[in-house]
Amino acid sequence: MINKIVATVAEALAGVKDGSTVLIGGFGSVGQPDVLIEGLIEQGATNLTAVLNNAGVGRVGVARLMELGRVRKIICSFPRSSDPVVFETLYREGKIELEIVPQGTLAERIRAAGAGIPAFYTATAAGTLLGKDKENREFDGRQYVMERALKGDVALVEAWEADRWGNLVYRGSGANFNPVMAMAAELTIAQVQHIRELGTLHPHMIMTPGVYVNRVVQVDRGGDWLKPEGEA
Amino acid sequence: MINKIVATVAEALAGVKDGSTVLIGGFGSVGQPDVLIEGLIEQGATNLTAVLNNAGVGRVGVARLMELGRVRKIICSFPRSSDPVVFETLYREGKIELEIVPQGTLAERIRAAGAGIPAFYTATAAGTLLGKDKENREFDGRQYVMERALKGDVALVEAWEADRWGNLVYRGSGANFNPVMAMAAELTIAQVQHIRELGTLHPHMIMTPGVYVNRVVQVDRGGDWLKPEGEA
Amino acid sequence: MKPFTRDQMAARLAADVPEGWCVNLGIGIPTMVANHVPPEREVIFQSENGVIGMGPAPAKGQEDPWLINAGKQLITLAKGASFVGHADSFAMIRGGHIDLCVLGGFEVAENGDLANWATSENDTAPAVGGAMDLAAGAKRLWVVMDHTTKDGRPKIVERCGYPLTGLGCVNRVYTNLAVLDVVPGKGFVVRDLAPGWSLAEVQAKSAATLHTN
Amino acid sequence: MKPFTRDQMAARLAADVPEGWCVNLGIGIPTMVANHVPPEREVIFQSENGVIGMGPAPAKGQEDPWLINAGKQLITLAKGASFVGHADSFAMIRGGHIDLCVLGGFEVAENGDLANWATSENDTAPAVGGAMDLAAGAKRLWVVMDHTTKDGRPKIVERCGYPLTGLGCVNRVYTNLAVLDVVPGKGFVVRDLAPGWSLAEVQAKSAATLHTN
Repeated sequence: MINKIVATVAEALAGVKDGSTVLIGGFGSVGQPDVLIEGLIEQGATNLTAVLNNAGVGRVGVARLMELGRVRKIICSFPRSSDPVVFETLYREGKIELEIVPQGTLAERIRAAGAGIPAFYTATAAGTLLGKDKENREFDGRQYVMERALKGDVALVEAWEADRWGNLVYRGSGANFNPVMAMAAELTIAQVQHIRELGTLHPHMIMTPGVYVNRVVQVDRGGDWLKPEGEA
Repeated sequence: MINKIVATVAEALAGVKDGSTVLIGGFGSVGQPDVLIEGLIEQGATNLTAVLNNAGVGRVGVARLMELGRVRKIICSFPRSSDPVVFETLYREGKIELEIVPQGTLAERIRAAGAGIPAFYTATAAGTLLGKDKENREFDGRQYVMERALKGDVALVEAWEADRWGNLVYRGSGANFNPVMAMAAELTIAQVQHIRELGTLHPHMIMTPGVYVNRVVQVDRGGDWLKPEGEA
Repeated sequence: MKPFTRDQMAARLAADVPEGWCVNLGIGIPTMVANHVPPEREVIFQSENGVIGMGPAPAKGQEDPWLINAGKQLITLAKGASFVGHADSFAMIRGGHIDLCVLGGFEVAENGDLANWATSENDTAPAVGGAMDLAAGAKRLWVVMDHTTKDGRPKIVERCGYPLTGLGCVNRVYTNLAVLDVVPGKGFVVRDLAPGWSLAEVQAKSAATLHTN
Repeated sequence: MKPFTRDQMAARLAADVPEGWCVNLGIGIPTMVANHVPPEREVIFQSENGVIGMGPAPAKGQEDPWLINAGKQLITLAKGASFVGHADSFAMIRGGHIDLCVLGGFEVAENGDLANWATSENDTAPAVGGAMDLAAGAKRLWVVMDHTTKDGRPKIVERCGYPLTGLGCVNRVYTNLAVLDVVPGKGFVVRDLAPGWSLAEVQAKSAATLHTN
């Protein structure tokens, strides 16, 4: 019997190696695998490259991971946030490397890794600072830059529901980076609010087929996060 | 009020120009916009480039369009079918041009057109006849070919449900080429079995947002095609 | 003689958005544009994080923590809304399916160049977000911004001094003093001036020629 | 002394598919593999047209015309099935997420090259379908085919004569006479022979050396 459900967060994160590239889903607080990030802090892997949209807020989650000196490099589109104190301090002190990637290019580079596409061209960043050290090429009279696939060793994703095959259903705006990140890592770990019986998730609602998922752990984020969909 | 629903198939196909590249959804008989293809036959546009997976079956639909001499070129992955008589005759007589594209490359080239990506690399067809006239390039020790985006002037797609915004919900294996084709044409026309009130389609079931759709026409394909989902 | 307020700038821009457009609004004044589109005029608001069809802000007590926009504000869904993931959302943006994107700006140049993400080449950790994707991908880009910086330096310029967000991408600028079209091969063309302002006065606050048709 | 039947070849291959794999089956004998995986061993069958998790063929009268596989046969869904569009389906294939692909073949070479789509460079309208994507993308490619053509010409060869589907992509071949691993740098290594067949007999029907470990 296929069963990707593991009992604990520690089990979910077992084996993450030092030096890993870790893709971290979520946009703002929605779709963010916060419990898995805490688990990664516990787990201990270091010298990580973190790939996510922001660079952490306050002193918790990814910011805490950085503050503990466990992140060598961050690849993101928007290193600012409501409270980017940890990242900004480390960056000023030269203790963390930063690669800024336009948000759509970031998503597409990750998708490319998942889809077996080593490189593609985009007009995004052509003629700008972020495009100048890249291969530039003209197609049909317009300038494009070549972007490379961005693959993870590990992906941490969040979803609303899962089954034992690892099929994932997202809620609200919670998909965001999660589906492409789930595709693009050697080891994809999902934290979910609900485990459902196999066959009860609607085949057209499953945005991430279980084929992309290695481990699922159920978490209770509590509070508003647990209200049924559509109920404010 | 946004209202993309048109009353007749003729209205749906109005303005398709001679020389157009027409993307035609469907895989096998499922998700095939058969009524729109009949409408295109009526409509009269000629000198067309048809992009679809097969090259027509029997003497109806796309095969009929070809038999009438309206298709200059066909771009497909699988020009064979259970009854490819029309295509094979025209091809033997040099009356139709053929571009064979591997099926996944075909889907990805169409997606690229919809996604603003002028070109990408894939290992598919590297080292084969279908890759030899293309730009070849090595990434990380593996050979890839560069493939260009494939854009349509018109896309004919099929879906199970739509609303007046043009949001589309597919049924069963009916999505196939339809979602990417809907993204990749100047004029996207959908034939659907059911029109639903705006707001009644589930936001996570809508695989093609109406943003990609220009016109929707309701058709009755009759018979088994109309049984509710899940009822065999 | 008073310049437009932020709210008035947003309202002025909103008046030019026709029914049926799919519109992406940046953070700040651009977000306020949605409040000024009358509900009977259907406009589809798209957000980079994969929401297509945002409704008005939620009433107090009706917030759903799973529904946010690209500015991380809580939102509601309009009837007809749908969700996609980030790759599909930016496919929509990059592929030219957004009829209009509205962004803020540091500078707009008469060749349509936009600078809105970094204030120097050595900016420590500038935050680009989705601005470059939107600038390169949207069918139309309208910028809404004050006509000058707080210390009076013109933001309407011949060539941008700050690092670019996109090349030749701006079609129109809504400032607190004027509405300017960016016409290829010509430059800024005045569509509108704020009530009580003369062309000469607005020109004096600009570092590029303002044409009148 | 009888070679394996088509059904026996499919069964022989099915015995080697472990629980949990995601498997794509080509048209013909490969499709028959599914019938030989016992229901208690969960294997996820993927089809290029976007079905992930196919069940057995539908019972008479229970056919759903909206559910077909890549061979255009009517199918059922397994519990846990999901649907994606063609681009996402081939992203899954191209991206290396299919544990095993099973295809038919015209020729397999000792360097792992596969020819299975065209019989000459001048083939009129050869039909490639998804074969090249599967050959390039699947984690493992097993070929199931007769050991020789109907007129006795070997299909196990040193180098393919027909146009290639993919380079160095085949990991194993199941024929009606043998099961052969394709080992990089070495060539064909015999895993199994059909009952009653000797290595010498099978070698005589092959145009490449068969190694025994």
